[in-house]
Amino acid sequence: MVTFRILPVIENRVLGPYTLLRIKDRNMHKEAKCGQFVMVGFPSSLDPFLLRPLSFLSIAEDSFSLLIKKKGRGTEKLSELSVGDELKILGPLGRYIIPPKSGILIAGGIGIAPLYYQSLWMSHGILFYGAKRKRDILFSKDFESRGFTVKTITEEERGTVADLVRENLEILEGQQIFICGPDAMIKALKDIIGGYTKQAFVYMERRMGCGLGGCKSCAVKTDSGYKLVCQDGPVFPLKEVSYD
Amino acid sequence: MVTFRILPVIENRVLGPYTLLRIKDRNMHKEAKCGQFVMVGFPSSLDPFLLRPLSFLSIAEDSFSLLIKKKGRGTEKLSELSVGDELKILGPLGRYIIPPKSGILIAGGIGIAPLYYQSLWMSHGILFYGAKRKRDILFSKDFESRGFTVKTITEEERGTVADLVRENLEILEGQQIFICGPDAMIKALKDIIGGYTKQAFVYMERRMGCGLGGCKSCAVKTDSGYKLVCQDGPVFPLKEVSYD
Amino acid sequence: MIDLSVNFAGLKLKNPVILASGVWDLPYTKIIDFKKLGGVIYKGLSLMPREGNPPPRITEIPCGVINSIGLANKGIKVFNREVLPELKELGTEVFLNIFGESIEEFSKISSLIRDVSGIEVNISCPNVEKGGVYFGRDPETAYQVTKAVCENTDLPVIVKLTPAASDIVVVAEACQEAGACAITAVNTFPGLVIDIDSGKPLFERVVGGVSGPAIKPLALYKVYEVSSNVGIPVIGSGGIGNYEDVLEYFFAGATAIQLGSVIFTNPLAPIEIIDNITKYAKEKGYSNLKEIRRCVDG
Amino acid sequence: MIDLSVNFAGLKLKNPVILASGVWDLPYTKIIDFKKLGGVIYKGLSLMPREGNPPPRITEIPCGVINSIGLANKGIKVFNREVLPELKELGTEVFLNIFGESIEEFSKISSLIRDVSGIEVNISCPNVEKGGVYFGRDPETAYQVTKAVCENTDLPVIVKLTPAASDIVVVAEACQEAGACAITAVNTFPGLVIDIDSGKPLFERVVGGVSGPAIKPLALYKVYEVSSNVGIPVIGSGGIGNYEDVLEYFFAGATAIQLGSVIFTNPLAPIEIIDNITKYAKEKGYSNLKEIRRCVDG
Ligand SMILES: Cc1cc2nc3c(=O)[nH]c(=O)nc-3n(C[C@H](O)[C@H](O)[C@H](O)COP(=O)(O)OP(=O)(O)OC[C@H]3O[C@@H](n4cnc5c(N)ncnc54)[C@H](O)[C@@H]3O)c2cc1C
Ligand SMILES: Cc1cc2nc3c(=O)[nH]c(=O)nc-3n(C[C@H](O)[C@H](O)[C@H](O)COP(=O)(O)OP(=O)(O)OC[C@H]3O[C@@H](n4cnc5c(N)ncnc54)[C@H](O)[C@@H]3O)c2cc1C
Ligand SMILES: Cc1cc2nc3c(=O)[nH]c(=O)nc-3n(C[C@H](O)[C@H](O)[C@H](O)COP(=O)(O)O)c2cc1C
Ligand SMILES: Cc1cc2nc3c(=O)[nH]c(=O)nc-3n(C[C@H](O)[C@H](O)[C@H](O)COP(=O)(O)O)c2cc1C
Ligand code: FES
Ligand code: FES
Repeated sequence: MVTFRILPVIENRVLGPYTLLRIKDRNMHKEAKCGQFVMVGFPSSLDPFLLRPLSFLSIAEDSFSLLIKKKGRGTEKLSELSVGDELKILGPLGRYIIPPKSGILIAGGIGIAPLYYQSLWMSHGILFYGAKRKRDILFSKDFESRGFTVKTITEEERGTVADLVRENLEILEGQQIFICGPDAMIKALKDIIGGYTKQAFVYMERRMGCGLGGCKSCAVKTDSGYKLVCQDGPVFPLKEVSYD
Repeated sequence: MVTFRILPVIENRVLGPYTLLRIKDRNMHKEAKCGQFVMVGFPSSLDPFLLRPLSFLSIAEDSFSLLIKKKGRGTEKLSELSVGDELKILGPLGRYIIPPKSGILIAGGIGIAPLYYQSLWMSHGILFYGAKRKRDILFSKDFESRGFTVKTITEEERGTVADLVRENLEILEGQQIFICGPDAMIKALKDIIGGYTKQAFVYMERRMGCGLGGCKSCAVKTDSGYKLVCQDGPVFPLKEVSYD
Repeated sequence: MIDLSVNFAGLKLKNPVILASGVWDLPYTKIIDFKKLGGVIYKGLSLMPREGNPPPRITEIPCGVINSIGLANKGIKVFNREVLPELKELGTEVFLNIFGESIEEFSKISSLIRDVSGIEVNISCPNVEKGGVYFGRDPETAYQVTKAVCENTDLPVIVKLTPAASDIVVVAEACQEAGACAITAVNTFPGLVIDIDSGKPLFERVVGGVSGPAIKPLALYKVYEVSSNVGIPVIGSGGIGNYEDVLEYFFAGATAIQLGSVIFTNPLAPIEIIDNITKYAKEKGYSNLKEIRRCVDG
Repeated sequence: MIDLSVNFAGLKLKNPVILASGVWDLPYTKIIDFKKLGGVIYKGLSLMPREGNPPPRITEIPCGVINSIGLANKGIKVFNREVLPELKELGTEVFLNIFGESIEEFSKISSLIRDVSGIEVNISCPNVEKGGVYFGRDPETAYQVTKAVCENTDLPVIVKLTPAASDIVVVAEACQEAGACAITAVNTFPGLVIDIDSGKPLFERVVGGVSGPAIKPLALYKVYEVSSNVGIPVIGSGGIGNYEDVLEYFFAGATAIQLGSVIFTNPLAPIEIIDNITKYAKEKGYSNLKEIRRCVDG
């Protein structure tokens, strides 16, 4: 079941470089599964026009949370919402995945959002986590308190998450791996962890029209032709995703 | 001097069938004169696109007030604003008039807004005031406390403001008359008070683009060709306005 | 009871609200009750499968979207096998939007279509190298394509026109002469978006198709032009977002309407619009669409 | 110092930001510092005074406006006497937008123009019975009008084109051949708004001209088409609202740009845009517009 509703914001909190929005809703926790996302928009104005795809960060009985990085107009407006403001919410969307009990999560920047959500479905694992600056690293304690080993790296200090993974390649062996981050990072990781790709999965991002498999706009090139992020994904086997 | 600024709403109050919005501003009271108006719009969205013309209701040192009737999308959104929300404000606009010390005001419905503002520049007078329902009549006590005789009529009870004026024609003699209300009311009054029209003036409304005499969209047909509400008005001699 | 039904092309739709081609697919059954719709038009189908254009394929513009999908589809044969059976279960009239790069392709694909209510001929897509707008800009080619389709099917044939034609009325007349029983006006407007970071067009094919509220007054004018000059019914398409927009299209001469991009921003719009037309008719004391329309004619 | 100047038509503008014809008039000196502008184009002038169309003349549409002003103006003679002296004091380049219902009228009005930087020939207004788009749709008439103007003036002649032409490139080429030294692309798009209460078109003349952000991708595509195919400079017009839009127009090939409807929603936009282009250039380390443009060419 997918629903489209107007729901109120009940919390807007700055979290490092991002904004955490909590939205009141008693249904999402019954419907949403690991790997899914929602599309979010502004009621009563035609501009901005499209809904924005955003991963779940977490879901409680009375609400769900999103973690938002300011990128353009839509995310900027989202960051400025006040408690009581309303949003259009379409979801849950995307194909759910069955999370492994344990595994490896590799996050770059805002890529932490869906992986944090996924981690809530897991019992333990290892998180490789890269960001621009030290103060951008979020949730480390939280992950650790839930049985995750957290390995971080920042560009201002040392390098990218790809560097971090390269240094720790042996840890990956035999594990299921989940990646979320910018395209460049995914490409780099695809090269580095080639040998482990059977078990590796990636959360993909594409510009979306409908979020429901209708418009065919969220195409990702794979070895077997174009697939749709909103219908076949957002999680894809890393080895399928083609970067030529 | 005309300014264009982003200013915050500091009060939103329901007043009969209308909304009173108070906007924080320390300059308007120095700039605005009798008969003028502002144009009001929403920052950070291209929809609704145009600014909306609205008369002053009153101006204080730290703020000015608007009285808004819900008509379409723009006025609906204005009515829903919260304290702290911001508006684009362009003004003061229009040609100011020199208010008479005393005179006759004839208001229909929301037409009370600019006439209330004008009355603040006068020392006494008579107000003919028509509305749909009894509870739509605003400010009666206020006008009376400031030396105005108030004569009201409502459609649910007895008739229109034109009927009221017809019954009191003799009062109009030798007085300056200011009218604001829907087009049909103006037309009716033009017929009724033909003999007094040398002294009668009317606040006109037209759809506006710019508010600054640039786009030529707010044309009012007069005996000497089209004139512009935002530049030659909003107040016109009643006898000039042509309804053929 | 308010009767919203409309007749055209020998068909009776339960109401004038049709989902446009290319914006929906079967997963929408998860959110829309298709039985309530007047009809649906499936995504442009070609004879052979088409991959479509490389991403990005869509982006937002002020009050609308621009797309460069490139008619990605599985081809008519796979469609007949895999999708058609499910479409037949939707409980609404199903039309197929078809696309060809040559007149021959249009003939062939038409002869393979069965078990649907009608065909919408797409000679108006701006996102392909051949066919598409190139056919729909030229009255002579529009005539030939329409004729080829009509000769290969007994189904009602609707032709979907591009606003990029120099004179859309002439193209519509050509289609009528060739046997079309209705015109859809209009498909997307050609447009361009540039990525200012790279200084290059956002889409690999440069041009994209603009849709949504931004084009409403432009598309409405095309509907007015066609319906004032051409005898066959016009199905309006372009920027419709609510029942007021639908009324504008009726008064401009449209017999039925299509909803496209609006479902991106409100997937429930089709149902809300049907409900609101009913409510409007009730409030005004009309009992059917003819009476709504008459308020202009009379 | 960042040098924003642009050369075209033998002129040097201090920056590429020009106020478009028909949206501003002298009262704007109360709010805009005209000395900062690259140029201004005055409201369409005809030989004889024109009353313009009956109200309503404008209304809002999604992300834009539609107008049916009908070229209300006092005629060139009154203009020369009453308005021109004030325009000359503005401290910016002044262009006159001219309109005629016949080629002869264009000749006559051209010969009466003096003391300005150039002429913009309006063969693209949708809001009149004769002339306007009817001239701009047809390459042959566009040629003749342009030639007539060029023969009657020594001033630089810019021709402003309509997006309603079937092939805008062909019209632009005709204007170039006839002596135009620049093209403005584009004027408003023909559109329709219906008043659903009456069921009738809102404007007495039915059609209106659509402008504002809604048309930006459509107009940008026209600019791209013209500038990729025609040798003379193109001045971009259509939906520009901020400096990012201006960059899109540069990268699509525009030499300068015009601001129209944006001043309705933000009268300070012209100044803000000039400031923001300067800021952008600074941040990117560019010292003039050529370097900004080069980021695409190179
Ligand atoms: C499945 C999925 C999950 C996502 N989860 C998150 C999340 O949890 N937190 C978060 O901050 N971001 C997330 N994103 C990215 C987020 O959707 C974009 O940053 C956002 O759409 C940008 O909108 P904007 O208006 O700020 O940017 P603009 O550039 O102004 O947007 C213009 C248009 O492009 C689209 N667009 C631009 N960038 C992207 C992008 N990277 N991905 C998809 N669409 C884009 C917008 O949706 C909009 O339609 C996710 C994307 C996808 C596809
Ligand atoms: C000089 C002047 C002073 C005014 N003062 C007041 C006032 O104090 N209080 C008040 O409630 N109203 C006032 N009005 C009317 C007010 O401007 C309109 O009701 C308002 O613009 C409607 O906007 P909307 O978005 O609700 O309606 P919509 O119909 O959705 O608006 C569509 C477009 O039409 C324009 N429009 C629609 N109706 C009118 C109208 N009657 N006059 C001008 N433009 C219109 C809108 O501005 C907008 O551009 C005044 C009008 C003028 C010209
Ligand atoms: C993403 C997308 C895909 C489309 N695909 C098709 C198509 O395959 N065939 C077609 O005839 N029209 C297609 N269209 C055009 C729509 O059917 C519709 O005519 C157009 O979008 C205008 O209507 P709207 O403004 O309501 O969206 C597509 C439009 C969009 C936005
Ligand atoms: C109210 C109005 C009046 C206009 N008058 C003229 C005119 O007299 N001559 C002309 O060539 N263009 C005229 N235009 C067109 C504009 O100059 C401009 O080309 C068009 O609006 C597109 O730009 P924009 O989207 O920035 O507004 C007018 C536009 C508007 C909105
Ligand atoms: S967003 Fe429409 S198909 Fe994926
Ligand atoms: S609103 Fe533009 S001239 Fe009056």
